[in-house]
Amino acid sequence: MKELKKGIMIMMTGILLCCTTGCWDKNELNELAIGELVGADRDPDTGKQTVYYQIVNPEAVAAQKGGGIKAPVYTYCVQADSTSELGTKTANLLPRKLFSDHYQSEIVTERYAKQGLNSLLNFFEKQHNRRSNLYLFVTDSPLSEVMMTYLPLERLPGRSLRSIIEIQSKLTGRLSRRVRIKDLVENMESSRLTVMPMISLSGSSPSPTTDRYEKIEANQGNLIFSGGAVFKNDRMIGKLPLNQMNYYFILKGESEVFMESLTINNRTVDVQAIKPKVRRRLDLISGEPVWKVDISTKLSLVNNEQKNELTLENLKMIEEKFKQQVFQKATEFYQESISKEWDLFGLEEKIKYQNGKEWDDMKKRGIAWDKTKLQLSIKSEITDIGQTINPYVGDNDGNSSN
Amino acid sequence: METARISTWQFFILALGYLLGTSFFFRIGGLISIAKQDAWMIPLWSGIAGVLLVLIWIKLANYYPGNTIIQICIQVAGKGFGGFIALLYIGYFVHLSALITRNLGDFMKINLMPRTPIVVFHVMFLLVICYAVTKGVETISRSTEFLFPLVTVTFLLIFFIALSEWNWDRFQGMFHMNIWTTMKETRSLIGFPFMEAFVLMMLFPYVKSKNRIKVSFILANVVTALLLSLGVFFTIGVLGVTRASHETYSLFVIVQEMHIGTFFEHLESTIALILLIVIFIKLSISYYCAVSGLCQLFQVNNRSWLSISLILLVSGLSLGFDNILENIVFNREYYFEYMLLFAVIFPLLFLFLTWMKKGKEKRKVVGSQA
Amino acid sequence: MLFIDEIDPKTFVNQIVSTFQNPPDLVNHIFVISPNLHGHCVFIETLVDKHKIEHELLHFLSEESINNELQSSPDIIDILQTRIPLSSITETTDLNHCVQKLLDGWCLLVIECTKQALLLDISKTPHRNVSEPLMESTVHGPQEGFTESIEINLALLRKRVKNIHLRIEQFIIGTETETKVRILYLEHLAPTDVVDEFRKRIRSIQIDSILDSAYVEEWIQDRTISPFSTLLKTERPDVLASHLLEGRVGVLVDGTPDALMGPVTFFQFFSAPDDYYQRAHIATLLRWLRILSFILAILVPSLYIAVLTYHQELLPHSLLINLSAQREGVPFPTLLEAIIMMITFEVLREAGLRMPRIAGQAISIVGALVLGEAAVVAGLVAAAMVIVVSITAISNFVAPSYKFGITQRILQFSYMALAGFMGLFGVLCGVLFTVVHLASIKSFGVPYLSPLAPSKFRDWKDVFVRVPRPWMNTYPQVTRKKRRRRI
Amino acid sequence: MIWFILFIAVALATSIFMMVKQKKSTKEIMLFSTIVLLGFADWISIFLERKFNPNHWIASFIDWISL
Repeated sequence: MKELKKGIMIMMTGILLCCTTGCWDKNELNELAIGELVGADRDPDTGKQTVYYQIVNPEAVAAQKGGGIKAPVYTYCVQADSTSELGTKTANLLPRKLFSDHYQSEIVTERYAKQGLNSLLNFFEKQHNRRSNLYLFVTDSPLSEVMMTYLPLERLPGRSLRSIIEIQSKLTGRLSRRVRIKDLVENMESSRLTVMPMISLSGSSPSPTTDRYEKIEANQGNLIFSGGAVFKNDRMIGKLPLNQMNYYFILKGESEVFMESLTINNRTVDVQAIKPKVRRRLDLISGEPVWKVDISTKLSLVNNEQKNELTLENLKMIEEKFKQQVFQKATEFYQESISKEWDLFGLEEKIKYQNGKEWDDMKKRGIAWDKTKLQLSIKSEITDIGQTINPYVGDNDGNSSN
Repeated sequence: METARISTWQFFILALGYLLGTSFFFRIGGLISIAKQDAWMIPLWSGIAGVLLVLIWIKLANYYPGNTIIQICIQVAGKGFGGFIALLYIGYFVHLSALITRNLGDFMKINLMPRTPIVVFHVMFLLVICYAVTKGVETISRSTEFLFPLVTVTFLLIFFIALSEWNWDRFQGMFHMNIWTTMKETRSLIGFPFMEAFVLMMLFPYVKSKNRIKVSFILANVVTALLLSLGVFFTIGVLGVTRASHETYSLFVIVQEMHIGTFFEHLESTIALILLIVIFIKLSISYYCAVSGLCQLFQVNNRSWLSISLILLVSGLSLGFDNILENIVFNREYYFEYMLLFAVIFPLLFLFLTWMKKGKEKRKVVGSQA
Repeated sequence: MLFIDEIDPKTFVNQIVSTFQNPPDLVNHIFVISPNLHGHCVFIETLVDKHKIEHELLHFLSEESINNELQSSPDIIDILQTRIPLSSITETTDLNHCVQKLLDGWCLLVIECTKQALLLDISKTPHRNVSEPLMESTVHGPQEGFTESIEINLALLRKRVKNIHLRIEQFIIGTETETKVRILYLEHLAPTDVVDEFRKRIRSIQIDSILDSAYVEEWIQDRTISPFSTLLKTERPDVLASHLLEGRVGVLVDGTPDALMGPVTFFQFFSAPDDYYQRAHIATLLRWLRILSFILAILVPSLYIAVLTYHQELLPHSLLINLSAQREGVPFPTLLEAIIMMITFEVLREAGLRMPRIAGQAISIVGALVLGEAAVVAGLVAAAMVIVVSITAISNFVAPSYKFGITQRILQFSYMALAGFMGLFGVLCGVLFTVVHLASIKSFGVPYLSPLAPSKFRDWKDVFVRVPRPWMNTYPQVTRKKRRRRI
Repeated sequence: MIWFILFIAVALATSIFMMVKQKKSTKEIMLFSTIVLLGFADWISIFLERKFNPNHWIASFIDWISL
């Protein structure tokens, strides 16, 4: 009898299998258009949305079977009045099903960002196959040109943008990895501002043909990182210049590396701090809010163009100079952002959630977050001086012109 | 009644899997959206309530050793009224099975396979469950014991990988809630999972050492409360309050966005599988209770035919719910009151009746002696 | 029923000869003791040691001193029984018994004036010499394997287990073949209930013939419909000995080199005899490798199908692009492609088992070319599919027991179907079903998944790790009802 | 829907046939058929787009009690 029962079970499963062989969610790999980079724009006057998809051409990117250079990606452009219409229009254009799980990066235009990305982000978060951990870029170049250029070396533009972030965060400290869509989404309901990377197209013209892979000149028509876009909630409200980005990230405590170029004895000395430790605390000092930031770094000398020998005193000087310079520039940056009323570090929220009588007093007195003072203290010591101790002294006095 | 025996450890794992399994997936987001940064405290007090409830159930069960809740119904309240209450209980088990099945279907449909008709998930899964239930409680507990380490290890893995997203700033604004309104809003957490655990009273007679049920059951409750709290804490730290309260499945989103290097990135299907395993544990228990409750009420010896026939009913009922929002609302607004009937009112009624009977007997004894 | 004491001995002998319908190998040798006293020596010459009959029995009977003694003595049988230089002699009067013994290779001795017949064991059947085990070869350790003779097999076992507690119980089963089946166990170790269960199940066998231990296995195993086997099979005496020494019960069947052992748990299928003949940590690593390859063998094709057709996002980006490029232009859906390739491989494997050895080369060349190169170049299958098939096949061969390999193939194909139907969800349903099934099986009262579920932590010494011998000081819990510690 | 009804009819018939053959008690057969018919009714209600939703019933019941 036991066997009989088992038999029935197997039969039932079999029947069920036969009844339901539709396999609704099944997609063969060669029925998919693998989306790689997506660019969005919206005309402020007409409200028309334009979306560019870069679709991978797998045969050109996969392990080569020879046969010359082919286009690694194809760019499709769709224009529509609403987000949902975009979907139907995409279906009109694409011969394969759009596979959006593997988007590497997303680009929006500056004008779109300034109108607010609300609808885009909401639509994005609702999709089951979205990944909110992809990087969001804002571009100030025309989107069509950005999307219609082939990039050398890392031939998939989406991945190339992604590696810009990885490299910047690892080598220069001008970006951190937390510039993903989800970081923007998280701040959509708070007063804290978000900074997203900006890119622009270098050179005069894009390179929309594979001819470019045969030219040695790589700069022309390449995407470069050009600064930061400051978002309040979902709307872009301003730009951060490239040279302030590293101060922003170090004050935010997200830098993986921090580089500073110092001038000592009229000569350049470059130092770099790997993983600076940053401690931040909000305090109330004599009724005024003070934001205390302690930075402690271990420096390594990357470049030393000084003529004199490297002595302990000299090192002390470098450390001292580093402190001064960082203090000055970071404070400058902070003041500037306060004066623009940019709450880059979420101070407003911090103050709002402080408990205690003194804080309540302070709030009653109507002292707003933008009265917060920055109290920066920097500790640094040079631990790594590089392969050489003393620099080679050449003939000239450092001015290469003669 | 089958002559199965399960060890205390197995009972503990069953209880833990039953209590923690699905609530870990479905509860966290809702709690955070209500209590914001303080959500991690809610499981703690709910856990205390859970422990108190366990004490009531154990007290009741101790009066009737070797009997399940269905049998207690009949013994206490007689064939007519008791049978009716037992039928209500069985109805609840079926309803619960349908709810859990629907949870699974919704999850799969929303996150992984949006085109597949939801009923396919239900029926396929119910077939597996039906097989497990036919094989009996020993098989269920052994499978649970086998699968449990797998689930634990995966959770730990997720936990450690996702910690790279941790940010203490997300806890800003802790201790700002209004305790009473929050308690009222989150009372459903006591309903699911803690009150639901009375279902395990159906398994009491099979546990080998009777006097250790209490300890392991309470321990399971405590561990559930702690881990739920930890889960909420973790979700806040990793995902943030804003996003956690907007997402339907916050744990799923965490896994969706975690990555190991740039190579392994989109691992959400794996977490879905873990969810399937915990749903398996929970559903097999509730389904088993429905089937064996029917068997006990109508004194049928063999579970297999009944469990096959219930597939149709449960899959039909689970299709009856409109969408996940409706379930969430039902859960938030009504579930606590609904569960109150089965988990508190009936057991207390039984306890009361038992005391009455005992008193009467005592008086009789005293009277006859006098 | 005929008895010799009821009729004339000569008629008795004739009766026997006619029972056999006088086959060519039945010899009825008549010898003369004295002119009026004749004896019959009946035997089947293909089953007996002719040398022994000629040089010992007949030579002995024709000795003058014996002849004289026989003529003078009244009790001929008694003299013969004590004087014939052979060790196993019995007397009988029953004709059926004689016929049976003749078929076993015994020799029937009838003296015309007596009322009893003598049966002498001089059987010698052709058999293979003890050689290396074919299916379970090891690098280290003993290299003797069982043969088809139950006596030799027992001898090989006795040689290893020199123990007075070794109990051997014999059953004659099969109405047509009358095959010897013996159960072996160590009385002071094997749990009584398990032994009783074995006895009961073997007694319940109702079968006409037994040609191999598999016949017995299908009768005494716990479940008939299950891909998982609840009895271990081995052709190595050392393996049988080691299992007996852990309190399990062995079954030897005459005419087959495979011994059966039980009760068995799931994790024992991952341990090979080699594990115990090399250093513990190497054995542990190898065991992990076996578990890994089991998982690979059953899951890789189904996961490939599931991921490529339902969950492409699981693939890393560059892998996705590569696979996508490979599948460009492949005409079949992935599921079909996988099934075609797997079935081709199964056909190839089956062909490799059955064909004469000389043809082996041809098959392997064709197989390698067809499966490997040509199919990919012709664009029939993706290159990745070939890799999947090879990984599966190789992992499958890692299983120490051939039977377990077949189990894996059954699982693998059903998972593939489920993966094609529902993706990972289907695979997981399949896995859950398997786990439930495994949890529900018991082998002679021992849960199949023990010591993991129900967990017996002390027994983990020999499951995922193989601890060094000095630490392996207790018997497995499931079989140690009688004794706990090894020494 | 017609296929579903046919399927249920055939399945119910075969199951009852098999249960009778297995010499199950009348009570068990009755119970089995009742549950199958309940499930069947539920499914038919789904096909007729008058879904039976226990949550609705319970919710309105609780509302009615607490008024």
